[in-house]
Amino acid sequence: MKYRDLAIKNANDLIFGNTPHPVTTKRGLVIGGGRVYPELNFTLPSIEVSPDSKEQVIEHYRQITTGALERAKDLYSQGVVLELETVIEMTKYPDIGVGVVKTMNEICEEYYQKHQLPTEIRLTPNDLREFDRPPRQRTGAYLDPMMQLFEEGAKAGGNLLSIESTGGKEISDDALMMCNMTQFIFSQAVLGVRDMHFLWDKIADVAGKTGVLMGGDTACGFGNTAMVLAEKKYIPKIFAAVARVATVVRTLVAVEHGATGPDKDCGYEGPFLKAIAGIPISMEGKTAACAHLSPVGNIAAACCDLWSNESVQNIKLLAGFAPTVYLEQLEYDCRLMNQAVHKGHDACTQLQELMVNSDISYDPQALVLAPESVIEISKEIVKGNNYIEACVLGCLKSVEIIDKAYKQDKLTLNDMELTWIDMLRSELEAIPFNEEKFIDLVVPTLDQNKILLNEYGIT
Amino acid sequence: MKYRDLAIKNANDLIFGNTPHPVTTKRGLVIGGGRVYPELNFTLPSIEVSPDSKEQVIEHYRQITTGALERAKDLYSQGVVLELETVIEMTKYPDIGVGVVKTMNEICEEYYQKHQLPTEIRLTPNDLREFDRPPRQRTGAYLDPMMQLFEEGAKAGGNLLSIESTGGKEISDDALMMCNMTQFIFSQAVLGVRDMHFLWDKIADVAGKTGVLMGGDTACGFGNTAMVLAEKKYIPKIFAAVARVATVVRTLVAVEHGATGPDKDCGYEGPFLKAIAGIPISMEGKTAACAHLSPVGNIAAACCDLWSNESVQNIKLLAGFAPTVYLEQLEYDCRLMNQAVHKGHDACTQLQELMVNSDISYDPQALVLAPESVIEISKEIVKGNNYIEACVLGCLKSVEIIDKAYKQDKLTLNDMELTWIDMLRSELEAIPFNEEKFIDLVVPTLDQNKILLNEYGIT
Amino acid sequence: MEKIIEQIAHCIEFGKIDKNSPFPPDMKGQDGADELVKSALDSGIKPSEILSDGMIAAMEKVGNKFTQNKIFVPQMLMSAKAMSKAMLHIKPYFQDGSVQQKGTFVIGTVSGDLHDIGKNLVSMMVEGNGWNVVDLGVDVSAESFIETIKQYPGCFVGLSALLTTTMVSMEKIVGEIKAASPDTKIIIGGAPVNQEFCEKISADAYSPDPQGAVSSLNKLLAA
Amino acid sequence: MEKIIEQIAHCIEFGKIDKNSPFPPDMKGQDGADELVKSALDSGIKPSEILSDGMIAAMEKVGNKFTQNKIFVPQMLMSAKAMSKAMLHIKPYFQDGSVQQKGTFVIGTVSGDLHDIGKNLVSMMVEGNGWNVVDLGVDVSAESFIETIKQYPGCFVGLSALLTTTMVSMEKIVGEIKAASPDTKIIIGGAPVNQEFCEKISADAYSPDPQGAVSSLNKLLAA
Ligand code: B12
Ligand code: B12
Repeated sequence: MKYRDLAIKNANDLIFGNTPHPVTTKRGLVIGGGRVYPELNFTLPSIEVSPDSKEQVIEHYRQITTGALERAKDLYSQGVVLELETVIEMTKYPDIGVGVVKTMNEICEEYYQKHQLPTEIRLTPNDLREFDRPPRQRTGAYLDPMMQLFEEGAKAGGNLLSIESTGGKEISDDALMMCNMTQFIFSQAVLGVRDMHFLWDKIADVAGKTGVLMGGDTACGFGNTAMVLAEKKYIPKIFAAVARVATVVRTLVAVEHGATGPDKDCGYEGPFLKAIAGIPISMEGKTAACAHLSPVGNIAAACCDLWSNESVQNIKLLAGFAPTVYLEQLEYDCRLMNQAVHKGHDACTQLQELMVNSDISYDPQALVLAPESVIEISKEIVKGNNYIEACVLGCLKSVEIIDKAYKQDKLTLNDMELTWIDMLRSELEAIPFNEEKFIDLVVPTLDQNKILLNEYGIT
Repeated sequence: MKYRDLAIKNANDLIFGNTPHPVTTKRGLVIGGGRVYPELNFTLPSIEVSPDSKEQVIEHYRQITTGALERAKDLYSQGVVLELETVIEMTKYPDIGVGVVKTMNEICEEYYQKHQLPTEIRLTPNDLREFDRPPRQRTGAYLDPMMQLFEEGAKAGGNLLSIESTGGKEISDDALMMCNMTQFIFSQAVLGVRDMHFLWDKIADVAGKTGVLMGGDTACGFGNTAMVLAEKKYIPKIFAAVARVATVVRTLVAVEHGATGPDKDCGYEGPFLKAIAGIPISMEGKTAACAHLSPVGNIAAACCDLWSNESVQNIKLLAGFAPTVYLEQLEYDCRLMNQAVHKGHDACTQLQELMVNSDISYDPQALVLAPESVIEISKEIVKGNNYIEACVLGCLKSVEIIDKAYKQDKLTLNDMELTWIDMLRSELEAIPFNEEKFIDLVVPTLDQNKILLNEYGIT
Repeated sequence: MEKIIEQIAHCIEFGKIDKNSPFPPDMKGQDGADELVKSALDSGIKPSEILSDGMIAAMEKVGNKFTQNKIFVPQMLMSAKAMSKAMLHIKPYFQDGSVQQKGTFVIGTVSGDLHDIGKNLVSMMVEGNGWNVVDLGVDVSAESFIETIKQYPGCFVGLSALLTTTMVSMEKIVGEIKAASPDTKIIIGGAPVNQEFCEKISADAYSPDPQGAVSSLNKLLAA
Repeated sequence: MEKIIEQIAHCIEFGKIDKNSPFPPDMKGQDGADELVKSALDSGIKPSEILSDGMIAAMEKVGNKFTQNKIFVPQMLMSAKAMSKAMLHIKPYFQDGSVQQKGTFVIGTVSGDLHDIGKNLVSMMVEGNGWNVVDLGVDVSAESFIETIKQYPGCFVGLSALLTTTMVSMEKIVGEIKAASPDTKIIIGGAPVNQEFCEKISADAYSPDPQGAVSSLNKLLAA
């Protein structure tokens, strides 16, 4: 644990559009430096991706990029981040992924030259390693093409490197379904953290070699999986809220390895990272409804520096292609926030208050994202002497916040949810902070066919 | 011209969520009485609509309604308006349209009984009469099924009657393309007004008989056509802005015939109607990007009472069906506004200021929708001794507002746009207020094959 | 190139229809496309040369300016009107074969659909590019298309649809036209339509805009 | 109904696996599904009766509660575990024919797709409803499905896909299975899939959730 103090100590300073350590990109976006930009995400419609269909794939991304940037220009946008999150085959055959980056980058450059529209590409290779079952995080054959895409893609114009890495997922999936918090924390603070160290070391190498920025990681496969399951009423919202907090430490490891942000959108560790490390972050909420329904639609924007739609297929809506439509929606959301930034800190605080109050009383997942909660929880996290302690302390604080809000009648919870407050608290309190002890406690409870511990350096 | 004074005289009082004459619906929504509700709009994906496919059509609407209301319930929504805007065959064979209303109403009732979620159906038969070319507004065969759908649909649960009526369209289309403001005003203040009197007399009969509310009309086929054309850069934005204002008087006629609101979303006469008559209004902006791109994404919300997405097909996005996705987006937009309403007038004004400033400097179409512009223009409108004078005075004022803002460097306009300020002013100044004279002036310039003047009572 | 041809081109490009037309203001009182074409013909210049080097070349410029958003529709329409007026003088030479039209383009909005603004733009641009255009209007049935195709052997067909529901009509009409006249090339357009849909319903080309319609037609013609 | 069968149903419904299992807290130390099924069999109650009236009936209740959002997944999983444990005692009677399983359900996530949370839920619910379930895991190829179908003649197949890109694999796999074994009934699911797509790729049924999968299977079985 490198961070032992907060970069932002006061909830009032945890606000959209500004952060202590803004990031300036090649084409001049200043992220976190006084303006919120849209981050557009998109994916292919239902088509086959293979080396044979490379041209067709590239054509889709060409059309997406042109449509979005043309609209951004017409809306007088001050800048846009485009995230290229690859699908499997684009990583497996890095040549496809690189081809897409290249094409997108040409279009970005054209709009920059011709219309002074500054844009940047976030390159997010999907974490292929999970394709082996059990996953082989370090020794599997999938690591190579993935790292190749990072490197070649960075050279081709992918100026912000990110990933949703999956270390620990082979344990977390079942842990979520069984609502087993002990195992979930093991997947994050032990497996996740170890894998993050391994992986971000490599990504830092690539970034150093190619001179691009490291955006960051996100626990999408963990925190957002929990949220989606809770949204389907499969698991308690309280469990999902605490699980969300449990993901922070593993994502923080990327920052320890030099990631400067903007952190990625699709987990919500961002606000905690911003509080702890002062880096700019990307967030997604109501305008990502295209990708998943959400209980944190407005509050998610409370301290964002980029505002994203998470993902939308390239299909036609009445107005035009869906990515263009979502670019417009994001742009207007950003305009509103930027008007407040322009007016000054008070205006920002007032708008933020509306965003926060909009959601916090309905769902504990929203509550833990309120700037005050984020600061309180982050303070606990940096107290931890190791990742496990940091993780558990953060989780315990979030249980406390939820409990208190419920008792003060500030949070709606039904009876099915309620019983989980005490259950979670006692489960968390039983977790040993010593890593070896924790391993000894949890490993015997795991299905040994599902995990290769030596892939995490555990012997 | 019934209205000779404004219901809201002060721009500061023209605000979202509240209006002098709120409307209470059967299931207890109080529209314009201290809360903004979402108004969800939707349409069929690409399927054939005919008496044979009635069941399939109804099934789509069943799924749309259930998906949206289930989500509304989960988001703790305080109420939703669902607009059923029929497509041609559903009006031509009113039986289909009525079947859909009935099914939707059953689901609404179920959610009301089981979950206390109050919802209301706005029934908007499409104006079939334009199917005759030239249209036969009064004597055509299409009038009957359309009025039948109004009546049977009202009985089946369509509690808010609305229409986007098309009187004058046979003239306005070409007038827009040729940027002929004289003809466009003729299409609105003469043909439109006359047709509105004819049609809303009939709708008022139906509403009286069936005991439902009259929402209102909208000049979608005029104002929004102009906007879409301007957005495509086919006609000047200035022309579209002034054309937008020119539509107000014809839509006001519905109110004169007893429409209480909420006025319909897809033209932007709403703010003017709210200022003049104090009725609640529905508006659409950024979250209607699914239906059309827009230069008024945020400002459109400045004084809305319902907030709509205009239209989205029932197709699948990653999160689920598009209408459910848009319900969520609207709901969060409304939550934000309602937080401000809850906090008080100042909070509303502050949020409104952000919405307004977000858009007004980029586009004259946004500028004319700013509350201050709306009040100024409305004041001119109610000065008119007849509809033509009212219309022209309103348009002249909007030209003046645009001119002034440009000269004060508050509005961006390129050279291609600029020349239109003077051209429009002199064209407007040449229009005679006397209806007979105006008819004599314009009729000879019209293509006589396109219009039957006696269908408007002009002999 | 003859001076007068350049002048004709200028009139078409800027929408100077005839001596009396008020646009563009800076040419007030001067001869327009109407007068200039007439005197060019009188002075013995080949009608085909006037048409291609003067008129069509100018319309192509107009089309490009429009595509690049350098002019608005009314300006384009003015050019189209100048073109039509001038064309009246050229028409007689079609009969005697000294001027060739590219072909006939039959266009209409499909049954159930009344949107015609987009279709009108397309038909004007195509006409301006030297095609004979037969506009069947809106809400046009398959039979009506098939009838018209019989009257203009070798013609090309354009279908427009703006409603997702009438995309179904479009599919049907393409099917029926192809059944009745397999060699007829069909080009489709309208906001909800796209390349994929074009392939799905086996139409021959799709274009998102009028300028694209012109190039597609030229391509199909060459093929 | 025998008292003990009611008790078995209770244990399954509330996830009481065996005497040692800590859930539900209020049954601590009491016999669970494991012990009770054993003693029921010992006392001569017909295994088919235990299975259908006790165990499957309880699982149906669980399924309904889950569908109505009255319990969370972990509770359902506890019930599924109690069911599995109890099933061990019933299994021997399958061989001798005194108890019949509904059939075999082969399920997997299609090639290229690693999402398995949804598929796992489906397989557990189907198993709990008296089916023999063969779970092939994720990233499963057509060959692997076809191989397995050969091993379980008359089996039903379930395909899951969560990515729009792997919907293409799903279509292919359905095609190949149908080519190799035309009578095999295929049921599909996963977030991006819907009824329309099901019809398009000629699968036999689609369901949006596990409970629906069970009813679809029962319907296909009856057909
Ligand atoms: C104007 C308009 C109308 C006017 C039509 C006026 C007219 N004479 O055309 C009126 C008011 C009458 C109208 C009516 C209706 N409309 Co309308 N309308 C529009 C609007 C606002 C603009 C369309 C337009 O003119 N665009 C400008 C032109 C220039 O663009 P374009 O048509 O796309 O054409 C361009 C290209 O597509 C291409 N192109 C077009 N045709 C062709 C053909 C070929 C061969 C080629 C190559 C290219 C090509 O080139 C053109 C130039 O670039 C759109 C909104 C929108 N976002 O588009 C809705 C819209 C199309 N309408 C819609 C609807 C629902 C209707 C109604 C059913 C409403 C109702 N309930 O009454 C009725 C249906 C009437 C009918 N039967 O057709 C929906 C369609 C939704 C759906 N389910 O499909 C839309 C998208 C609005 C919305 N967001 O809900 N409408
Ligand atoms: C969890 C998750 C993951 C986890 C998967 C963990 C696991 N072991 O399954 C991880 C992180 C690994 C992951 C990876 C990826 N994911 Co993912 N993931 C999700 C997420 C958040 C939740 C999915 C889930 O489990 N839902 C809960 C379950 C219970 O629901 P369900 O799967 O729909 O199943 C239900 C029904 O569909 C049905 N059902 C399911 N199967 C079947 C089968 C039958 C026969 C029947 C009858 C019914 C049925 O019953 C189930 C219970 O009700 C979704 C987001 C979302 N909105 O769904 C994205 C999502 C599916 N993933 C997505 C993407 C893009 C990916 C990646 C490509 C990301 C990347 N770039 O790396 C990779 C791909 C990996 C791969 N090759 O498959 C996208 C898909 C977009 C697209 N283009 O299609 C989504 C939609 C996220 C998004 N909004 O962008 N993902």
